[in-house]
Amino acid sequence: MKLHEFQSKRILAGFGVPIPQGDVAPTPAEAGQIAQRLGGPVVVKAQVLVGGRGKAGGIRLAADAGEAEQVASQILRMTIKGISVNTVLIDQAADIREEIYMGITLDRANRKPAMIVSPQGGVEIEQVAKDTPEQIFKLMIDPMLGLMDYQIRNLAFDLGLPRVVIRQFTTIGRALYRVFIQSDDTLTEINPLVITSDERLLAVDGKIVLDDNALFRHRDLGELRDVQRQSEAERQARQAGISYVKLDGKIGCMVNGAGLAMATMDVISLYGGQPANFLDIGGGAKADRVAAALRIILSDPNVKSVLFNIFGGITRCDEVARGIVTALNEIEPQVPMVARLVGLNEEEGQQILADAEMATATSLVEAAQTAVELASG
Amino acid sequence: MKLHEFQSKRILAGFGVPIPQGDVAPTPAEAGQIAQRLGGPVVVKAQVLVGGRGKAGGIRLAADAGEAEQVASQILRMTIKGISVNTVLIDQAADIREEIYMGITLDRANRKPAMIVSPQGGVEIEQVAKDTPEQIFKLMIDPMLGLMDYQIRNLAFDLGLPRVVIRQFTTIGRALYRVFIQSDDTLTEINPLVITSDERLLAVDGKIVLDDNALFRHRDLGELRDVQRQSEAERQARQAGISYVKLDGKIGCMVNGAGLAMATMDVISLYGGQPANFLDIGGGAKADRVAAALRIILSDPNVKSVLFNIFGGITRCDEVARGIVTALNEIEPQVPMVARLVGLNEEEGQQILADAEMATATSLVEAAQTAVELASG
Amino acid sequence: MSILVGNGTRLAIQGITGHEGMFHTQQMIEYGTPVVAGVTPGKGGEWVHGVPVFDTVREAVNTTGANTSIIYVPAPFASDAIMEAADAGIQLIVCVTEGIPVLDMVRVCHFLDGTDARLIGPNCPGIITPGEAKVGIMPGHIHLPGPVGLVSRSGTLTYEVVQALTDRGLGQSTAVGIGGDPIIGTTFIDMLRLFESDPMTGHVVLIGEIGGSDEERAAQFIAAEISKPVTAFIAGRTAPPGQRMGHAGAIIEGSEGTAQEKIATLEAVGIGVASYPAEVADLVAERM
Amino acid sequence: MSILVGNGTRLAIQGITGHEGMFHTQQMIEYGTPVVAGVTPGKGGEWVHGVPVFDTVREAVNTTGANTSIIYVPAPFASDAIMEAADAGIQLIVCVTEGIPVLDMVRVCHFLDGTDARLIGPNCPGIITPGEAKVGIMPGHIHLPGPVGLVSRSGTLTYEVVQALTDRGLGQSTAVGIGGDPIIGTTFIDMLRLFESDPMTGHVVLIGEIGGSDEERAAQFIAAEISKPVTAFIAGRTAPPGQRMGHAGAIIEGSEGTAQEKIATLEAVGIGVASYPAEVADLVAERM
Repeated sequence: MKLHEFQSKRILAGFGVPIPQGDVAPTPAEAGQIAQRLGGPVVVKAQVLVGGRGKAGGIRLAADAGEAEQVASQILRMTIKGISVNTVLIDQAADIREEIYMGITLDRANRKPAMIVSPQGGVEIEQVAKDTPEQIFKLMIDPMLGLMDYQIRNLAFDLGLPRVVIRQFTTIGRALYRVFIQSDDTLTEINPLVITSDERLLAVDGKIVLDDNALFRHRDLGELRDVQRQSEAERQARQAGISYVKLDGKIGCMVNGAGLAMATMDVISLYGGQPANFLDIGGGAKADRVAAALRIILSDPNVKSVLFNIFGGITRCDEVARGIVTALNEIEPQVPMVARLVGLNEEEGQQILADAEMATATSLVEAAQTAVELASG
Repeated sequence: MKLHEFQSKRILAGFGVPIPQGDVAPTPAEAGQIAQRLGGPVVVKAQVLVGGRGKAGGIRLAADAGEAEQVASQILRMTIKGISVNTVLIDQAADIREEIYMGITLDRANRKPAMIVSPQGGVEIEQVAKDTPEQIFKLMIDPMLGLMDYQIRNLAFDLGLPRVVIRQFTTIGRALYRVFIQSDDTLTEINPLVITSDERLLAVDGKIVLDDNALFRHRDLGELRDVQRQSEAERQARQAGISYVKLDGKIGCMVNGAGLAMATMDVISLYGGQPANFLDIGGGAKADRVAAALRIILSDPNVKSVLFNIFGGITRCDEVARGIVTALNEIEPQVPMVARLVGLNEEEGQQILADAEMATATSLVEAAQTAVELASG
Repeated sequence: MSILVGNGTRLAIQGITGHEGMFHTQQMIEYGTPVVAGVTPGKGGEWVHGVPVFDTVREAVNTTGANTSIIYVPAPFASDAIMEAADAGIQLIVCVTEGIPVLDMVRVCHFLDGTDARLIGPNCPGIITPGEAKVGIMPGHIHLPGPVGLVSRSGTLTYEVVQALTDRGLGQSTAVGIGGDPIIGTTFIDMLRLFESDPMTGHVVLIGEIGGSDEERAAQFIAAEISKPVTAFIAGRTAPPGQRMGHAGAIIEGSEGTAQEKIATLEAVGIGVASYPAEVADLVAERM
Repeated sequence: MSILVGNGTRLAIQGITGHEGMFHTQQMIEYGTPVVAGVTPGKGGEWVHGVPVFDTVREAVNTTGANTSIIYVPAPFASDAIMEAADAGIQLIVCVTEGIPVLDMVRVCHFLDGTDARLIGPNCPGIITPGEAKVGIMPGHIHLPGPVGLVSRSGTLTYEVVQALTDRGLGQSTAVGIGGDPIIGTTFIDMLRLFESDPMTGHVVLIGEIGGSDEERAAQFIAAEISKPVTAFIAGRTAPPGQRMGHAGAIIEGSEGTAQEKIATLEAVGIGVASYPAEVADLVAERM
């Protein structure tokens, strides 16, 4: 779960990381009032959970409160990568001398958190890693011992930081790790961490990605979820415990199991179609979940056909089929569908679906081919 | 640094350990008011930092507020092991079915914290360990991984606890470890942890000993020090950075180095004397520290002679001697003294002391013998 | 004997009194797995499907000689259950539980490094040696004893491949789901090493998916150390970057963890990569 | 060569720019110790008594080949300094600092278990090989080269015994103060093992004090493994229970850690225990 910049920075500040003075506003007028209160030039920043805000014009400088209000009114009308901007952050503008990068993430291969720093701040770190890997300094953290001050100091000297900021850098590094651990993050990032012309460090932008699996022990953080900005489909999926990712194709799919769901998408693509979504309905396939999943899939107007791929395993296929039929009766979908059921009693299950006038298939390839045909028909 | 029972229990409660309702009072009247507020029978407990309060009559039951006030007035007049009782804790009386012990301490040999539990609560755990070692269950805690729930559960089943309290026991064990780590304790103890007749666990008595070396990161805990109950000598020693422990003998001693100070006490004893104190003045031996140490030693009216044993090492003995003379001139002590100085320029140093009419010795044995003679003379 | 589970398995079921634990206990017993104990703290003394329940794994091990455990414990308590099993001397721990916080798994893996225990999972279907023992939640009936060793990050996708193999008469020596989380106990490389030294395994099937770089490391390991033929399938060619595809570990981060990269790396060392699940069986058959 | 420090020592001084660090740097250089580097974060590029100062131990090691370090860093930062030294490849770390929180030392010891580094201290006077090198704060001039290996939990008490030995013409191979804290890096047993295998050491002197049970364990170890004669002194026969006697580790807890118990255990395995410090020299002389 990604947090907004202003949420991330507030958390960082709570652990002692210096951030610019600022506040969020949902309207241009409030943005202007905040700028007035802050005094001097400010930065107006769109709060949207997608990358590339800057390039899209979602981050702009304003010399005074009047200009801040004007700029905010423009940004609040923007849509960035399909997401409409509902809130702006007004931050006191920093007098920037240098921009560095500091982040902590999980290194899967080493099964440890890793701290990454770079003198190339303010740009995407993946790009720096690709273009100038020698500008990336990476430190494995022993998860049991934690991050040691000397390790952060070593990174500071790797970066060739001015002496006067090294103590601040160590304090910030320590705080970043505490945030990472205490809020169960998968990414905790300050980018850029700037050195101001009066030699202070300041976290001008921050990003926190929480581990969804750990939200049960962070009710407060879970509540930061940006419900407003979620699509209705995402909201419903989360509520029903269904994994759903919207894509751009025409073929909706409902699968049990994440790996099989991806493979189903791949096979659709292999046979010339394009999946409209990833959807894993999880174990079993009760009628109510099938119905919820179907509603979510069909809420996408691009969907022209739907493929059910259920590997029953231990579940009996006739039960699954009855669940599907119940859901179909409830929803009465207008798009054609094809189902492939495998598992105990699969013939019986397919018969039930055929009786409900649904196309059936015995193999995934056959089902995918049918779905592609149905979508283009 | 030992904390009082009420301080320890408040800290434990802050981490979620259930404690009886109660409050502290410096006067019988206030004790009565607390008992009134609590309702029902209460326990009135002397708050002194010595063991054996119970045997000394410092813990008594009172049926109601009137009796509480009366009992408090008796306890507040008591002196337990030389410490006068200034405060009582009034706790709601618990309906006790069983008393168990739970404590965490540092296992020096294994360099790890260890959790110790026993079904024999309410008595000194050292006594239980001596008399019925099979009633002691000890668990080493990996300091990097921390205490795991299953380990606490295993202890619960070792103790044969009733099932209904096992979850509470686990929660309390987890809290106890958090207190131990987060307040840098050398001992965190609940004794007894009682099972009430309605099957709740309750920490009826608690004890926390803080690591003095870690107080720099726990200003709040350092402030819990019971300044009132400290002797003036202890207070001065702490302020001057001098290690001082009052003993019962007649020969005061001032030594540089803890090991040498203990050895000096031992040699005094070997030659028939009894040390009046342990005192380590630390490195160097500047006049002001010598003066402070001398004042502390002489504040004990039992002191009949004083032995200086300074191994100069790198420090020059003439400097040390001049420091001692300056201190003597300032204080003008009325008891006889003997000094033994070793190190660079030791003859010169001894001459300076001899000129100040102080007895000198070249060996520790000689100095001790002289001090013993002086004290009995 | 086949690897990891078989006739020598003595299985303890952690979380046996829960809904899922009870159901799969019955399934595993029906398959013939030697289930010797269940564990649920506070329910010691009860019985589930004829299996005695203990309060602690320690007690289950001491009483029944259990050497393997499977965990059906809710995510907040699962990491503790894993460590409890390892501490009690369990040699093979299968954790089915999905949704364990990743930092909990970091801690668990560090803990396990200091023990002899092997963890499979979490968030995995478990392990089966067809005809001998099933320690997991996979449908037993689709399996057939035979020479193909199978290792996978998925659940139903594995069943799909197993079904295709069985349909062609290609039986399995052992099939293992190692789990869909970013941090797991047993990796592809660990399993490849075991299959390499297992005389019952003649061919290895590796089923990967987007996220991380385990498949890439496996490819290098296969090139260097594995003499047996390997066939692979990688799910997620059409997955978009930055989105979690169901499994916590199935996410393309930046340009890392794409199916394309994994497939290219596997093919570069000569491993056949199927374009759809059932094709795995064709590729295996070609090389048998 | 003698043990731990000698002509092969290349010493880095952590905290060289502090008052104590500066003073002892000069003392150690005067004694002939090869001091090659100082470390104070933020002061790299400065010089102290002709010794170059670096910002990090890593840089000091890379530039000067330092293999030993001594730490004069305030207690809140000392544990970090120890780990920094070990991480940078320093083989022998002497920590003089007093007052390090005991839980910090628990962490440090765990960290060091995973490295090749040896820690002496903290809260110790350091180590000297008379005539060769001094890595510590002890007065060099009282020492004399010779056959007696000395290990002690104290500072000035050690000097007292060294002085008595030297006065009798009994020189020292190496004298080590292992520190007065409850948790220390190198223990009596570690030092006994080194003295046993050191051809320059003919007799071992062990100076203990109240608190803990290191002396008792050392006694058992001596009985089992040490062929050289050992003489001991234990301070604190008159110390009361439950009171910390200066050193954080010098405390009798319950009935554990008394001098009487330690003396009895040592004598039980045939070790001569002196009744006052200078008597150590008499006992050693008797057995030479």
